Amino acid sequence: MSSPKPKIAFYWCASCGGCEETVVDLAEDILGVIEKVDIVLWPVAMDFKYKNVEAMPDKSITATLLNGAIRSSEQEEMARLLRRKSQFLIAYGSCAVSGGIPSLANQFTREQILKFNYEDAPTVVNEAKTRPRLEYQNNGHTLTLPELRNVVRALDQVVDVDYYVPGCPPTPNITKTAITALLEGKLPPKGSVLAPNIALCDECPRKRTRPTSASFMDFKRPHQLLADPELCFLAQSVVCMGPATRSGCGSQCPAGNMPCTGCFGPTSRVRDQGVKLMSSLCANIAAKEEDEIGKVLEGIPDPIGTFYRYGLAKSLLRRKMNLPFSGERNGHG
Amino acid sequence: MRHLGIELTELDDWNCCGATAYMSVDEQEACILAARNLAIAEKTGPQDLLTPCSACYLVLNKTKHNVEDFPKIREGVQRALKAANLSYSGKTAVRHPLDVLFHDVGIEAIKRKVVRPLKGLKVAPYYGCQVVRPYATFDEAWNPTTMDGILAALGAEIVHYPLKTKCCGASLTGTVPEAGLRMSYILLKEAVRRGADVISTICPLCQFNLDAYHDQIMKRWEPARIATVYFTQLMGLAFGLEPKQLGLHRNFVPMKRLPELEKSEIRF
Amino acid sequence: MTEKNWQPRIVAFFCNWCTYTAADLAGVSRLKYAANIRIIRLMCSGRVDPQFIVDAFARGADGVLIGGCHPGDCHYVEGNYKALRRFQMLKRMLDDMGIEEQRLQLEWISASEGDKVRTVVNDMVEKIKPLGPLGIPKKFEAWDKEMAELEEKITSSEPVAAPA
Amino acid sequence: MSNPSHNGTDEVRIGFYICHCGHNIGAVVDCPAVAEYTSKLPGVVVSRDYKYMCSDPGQELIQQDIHDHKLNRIVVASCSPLLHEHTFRTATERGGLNPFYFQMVNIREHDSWVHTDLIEATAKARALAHAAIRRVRFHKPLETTRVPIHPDVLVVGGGISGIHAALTLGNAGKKVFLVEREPSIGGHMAKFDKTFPTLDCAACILTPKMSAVRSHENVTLWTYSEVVKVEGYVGNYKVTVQRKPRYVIEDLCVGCQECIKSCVYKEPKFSDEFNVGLSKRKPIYIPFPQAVPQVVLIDPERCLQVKTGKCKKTCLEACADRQAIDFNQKEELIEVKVGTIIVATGFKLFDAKRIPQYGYGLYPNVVTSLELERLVTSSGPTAGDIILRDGSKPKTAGFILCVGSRDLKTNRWCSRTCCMHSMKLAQLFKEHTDADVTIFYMDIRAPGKGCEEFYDKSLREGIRFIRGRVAEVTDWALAPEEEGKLVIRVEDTLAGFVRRIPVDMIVLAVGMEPQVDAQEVRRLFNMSCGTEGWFLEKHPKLAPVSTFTDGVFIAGCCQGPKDIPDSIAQAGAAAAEAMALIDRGYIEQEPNTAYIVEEECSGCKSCVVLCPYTAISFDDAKQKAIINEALCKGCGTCVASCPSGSIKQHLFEDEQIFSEIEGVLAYD
Repeated sequence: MSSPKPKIAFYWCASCGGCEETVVDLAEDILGVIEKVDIVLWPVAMDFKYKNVEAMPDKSITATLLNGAIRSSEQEEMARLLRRKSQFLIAYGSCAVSGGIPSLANQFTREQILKFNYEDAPTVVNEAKTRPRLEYQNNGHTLTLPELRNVVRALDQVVDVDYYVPGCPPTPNITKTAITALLEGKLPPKGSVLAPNIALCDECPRKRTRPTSASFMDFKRPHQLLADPELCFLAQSVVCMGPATRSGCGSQCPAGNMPCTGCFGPTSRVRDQGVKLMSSLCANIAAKEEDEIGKVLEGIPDPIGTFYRYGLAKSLLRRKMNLPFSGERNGHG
Repeated sequence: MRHLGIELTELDDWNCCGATAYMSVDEQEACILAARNLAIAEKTGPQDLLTPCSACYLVLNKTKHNVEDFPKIREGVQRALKAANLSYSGKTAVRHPLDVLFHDVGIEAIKRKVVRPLKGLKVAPYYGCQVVRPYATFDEAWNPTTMDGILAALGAEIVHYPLKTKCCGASLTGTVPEAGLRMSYILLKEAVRRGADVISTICPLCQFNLDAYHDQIMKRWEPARIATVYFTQLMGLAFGLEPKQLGLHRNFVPMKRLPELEKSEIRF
Repeated sequence: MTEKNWQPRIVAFFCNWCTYTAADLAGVSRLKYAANIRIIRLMCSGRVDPQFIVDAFARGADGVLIGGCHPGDCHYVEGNYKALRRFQMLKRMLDDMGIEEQRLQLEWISASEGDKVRTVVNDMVEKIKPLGPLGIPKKFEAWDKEMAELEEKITSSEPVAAPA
Repeated sequence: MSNPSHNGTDEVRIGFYICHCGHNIGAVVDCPAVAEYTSKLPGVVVSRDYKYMCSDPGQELIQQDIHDHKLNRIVVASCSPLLHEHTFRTATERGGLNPFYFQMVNIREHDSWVHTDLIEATAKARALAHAAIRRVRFHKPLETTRVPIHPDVLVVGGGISGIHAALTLGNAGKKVFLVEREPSIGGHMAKFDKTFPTLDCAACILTPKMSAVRSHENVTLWTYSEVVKVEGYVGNYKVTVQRKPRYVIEDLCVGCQECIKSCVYKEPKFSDEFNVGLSKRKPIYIPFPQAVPQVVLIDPERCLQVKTGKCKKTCLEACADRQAIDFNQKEELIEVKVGTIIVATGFKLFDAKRIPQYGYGLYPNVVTSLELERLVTSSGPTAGDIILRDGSKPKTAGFILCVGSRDLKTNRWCSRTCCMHSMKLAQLFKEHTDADVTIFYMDIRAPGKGCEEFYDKSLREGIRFIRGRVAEVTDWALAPEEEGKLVIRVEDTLAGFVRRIPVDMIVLAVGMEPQVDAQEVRRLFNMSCGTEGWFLEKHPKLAPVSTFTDGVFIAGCCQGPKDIPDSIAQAGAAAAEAMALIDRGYIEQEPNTAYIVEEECSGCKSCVVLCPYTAISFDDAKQKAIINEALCKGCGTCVASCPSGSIKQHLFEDEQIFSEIEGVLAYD
């Protein structure tokens, strides 16, 4: 009797759906995957209910690939549930690994976010200033909505995570490698990031074009120049996160004439990707006088957005410090 | 001043600075009195406050420093000024004409204006005690030289005068004449002994003490005549202004006639 | 430590050649200064990885002080300029993250300026006191409390572990 | 977090020791309480407090514990690591461990000496100890590297200190380059007549040394030269020396001075620097009769030929077939390699004009002590006659002490030599003129050997001493006996009233100041200066001639005011320190170099430009950065900058520092 096929679950939390696309992007390879595994949960493609999952025995799912950041009570609950039901919980994609783009919201309060999205955003027409309510009574039924958390979290800030597959989104290639390793039981120690532990420059086609002796006279953003398609972005004064970011993506952005923005996260040797790249860039500024240095630094108008685009939740500081913290459940107004 | 292109505005409704005497009676009140002038100056405009009197110069500067350094005095001054609908932020600079003439106008500009060089006139430069001490703002406290520079530019001969920063007796002349007059006497005698024709002062009180009490002093001790003028009077002479315009006729002791100056038919 | 007798904790990164030596000199000269500072020795202010600073804040520092040689005097030629450039950027980033600028200070203190160690430390303590504790570890705890209720609910509803 | 240990199998076993340092630490830090606290920290096996850890029994305690308790990490909380790190590393090594399994905690200089509150100081000691205990866990065994040392020495400054250092080294067989800025060596001492307190003739004791250094086979003497660039590090300095043109070829000139006699200027016309302006010289001149080298030079600012190209060049004729004069001489740059450097650049005298009330520059008969020194010298401008500017002999003289010393408005320090120097000059003054001499002093400082006796002698010889800081010097006479004299106004603080003392001549005992360009020189050699501007020694007591830059030593007055015997002693000490390095043949370098883990480096090249020592290069074949550890000085700038954390630094590893941060912030 052949052993039963491993059970795999895919789930999404605060994400854009891009990670799901990657799974689809495995193209014909996905058929190979499907042959070898049973997909027991995949809300984007198949219909499952919470109850179905709850009914599964604990640890009955071999592995869950969860993408998206955790920013609502519902996502938190699902994360906990899937943790219980899975042998391996894998943070899949930048949002689950390190908070991703959604965690840039950690610079704002919940109230600021709700107010903007339901009232102030230029595309919103909402004269009654209606906001989603946590509870609503209708015909004797109580309808509830999940609560938006004050803090956007990476998956491992909510539950224990076994492995990390970074990327925004993770490339089909590293996804395949991760799933293969999983199926073949060739997994590295728990807690590992399933991407090469070396920075992107290692595989960047522009690597050889960076001079060893240049320092920065200024910084430019990609839209401020017609980028040379072959020259290292740093040699063109464009902030490129490549030196501080894991490789494994195949250098898709530099190949598409855009600098790396850091979605694969730092190497295991770095605790805070943002300040670490900042440290390297700033040390290499040519200016010596405070004013001149300040002028050069003006070329980076939004350092948090630049250096922590995919990882504010997992940065050492996690969130803006001086924001009022709403402990009330009715924070939804 | 107009001759050198400097615009002067008289302070509207100015009051006595209280002089140095009041400072030693009640520093707080004295500061309020002086600060009123500073406040009016500030209201008048962004210019510096010019004061030709060394005592005023000292008192106003001291007030400025006190207001800056001592919160208690600052509060008192601000409260009093507020009552008079005035305020003082510390912006107005207190300047002495010697400072302005030396540093703002400059020796070269002064030299260019000279039409009648004071050749052969031996001048003892006398600075007095209050302009350079304790706030040596624009000149050296022990050996000031700015007036020496201006007088030399006028063509005068500078007499080495080691008493240039000694006290003239100031208000002692009025209160304890024996002491005050003696102090003035020492100054006069030393200037004569060193061959000076005239003493040039930068303080009206010094000028007054040395000039007005001259005869009384000479009667008491020994006769020796020497005139004392305010330094701008000498500048005016060199610039070709008439002695009357310069008020030289109001001096008690007339300046010695000099052959070179006589030729130009100047009479004192 | 209660709120009442709270004292700021300042972590200092001093370069071996100038500032650390100056702190030694302050000691030899028996100058007295506030006991809030904890000095960590590095060879050069250029070795101060911004990660150290952020980590110090994240672990509960109320202030971080970097001490290096005066510009032009770096034992390693230009390490202090590198520190200055990183400092300027980090200050902006900390501001964006809601950490007051007084909490991070960079000072040039030469080996002979024992007295400057005293004034810098005392001044910094005085500047930070009115800001109150930064207390990031406590903030992390407080933030995570919003998960506690749900955690409780789930834990209590959790069935007896199914047989493997 | 990983839990490394020294051989990968054993658990971490830490021994912690806190030193009372007598009362130095013990009186402010509750040492037993700290030891009690640390004993509960993870990994700590032994935790003790002890009276003096640096004593032999203290060190033996560590060794014994390593043996008895199988310790593999040692932490000592005591004084500054700059003082005793080496001591305890050695003790650790003697106990059988790698010396770098040791970490030191500074609770004396950084704690007990700067705080008074027992509770606060003890809390701080706990935090610092905690940090070290966490840190030492991550220590790794390291080996010191040995760098060979170049045996040649550079001595900068040809005053008595530099001369003595050069001679000492030369006599020991070391090759020395002696560089002097002025055209002759000799420095200030060459200008002195006699030296206190023995009154032996300065020239008689200095000139033999000057000629000895000039003719020494191991000493290369470059006068009229300056060091313009210093590169490298201890053992391997590359120094560039600029030789200014003398317009006279040094090797050809024999010092006959015929050229001077035949100069188109028949009379000396220009102020003579050596005689501090008291005499005149010609455009072609020899600095002073005993100058070494005995070579003339041409003042390019004064010489008609150099300045205008229009001169009869009578000097050329006088030099005849020697042809030593070369108007086209250009400056020359010489590069030498040395292993050690002794800086002995001396001092500058205080400019007495900065105290206008003393009338220097105003009254001609107010002179400085150095000017008087030139007047009493038999080879000076007056052939030893002390005369007033009008040529007459002074009958009375006053010496004002502490001019530009012990004065908040000018210099706060005591220049140390002026009391003795002035007494010497006063004695000579009396000897030469039989004048009445009064010394105005604040305190007489005569601490050297034979100096107090010299003070006694001065008193016995009838020199009058008035205690008080002189208020002013004036020619304003108040009494007939003051007419034509200089009047010293002073508060006699022993008699308690203000006095006016008329004298003919006033001598200002001007103090010593750092050289005008001390800051530039300091930067050149990467030294530190104290706030006053004197070069800073590594330790005021234990390393008085060393600097914070290894291999650079200081001697003489550039370190602070001192007399000739002290200068010589320092010069000898500096020479000995240099020789100690040279004779060992190598320098043991702290193994704090940076290194790159090849498989971690992505080759982003961010680090290459950062290294001031060009220790980082890029391997084009491998496309990785590599560090030449021999060139690395261990600043760690590249480590802090490596964006992927692939550059690390021995002794200052990231984990070590993170754990220190964690430790100092650990809540009690």
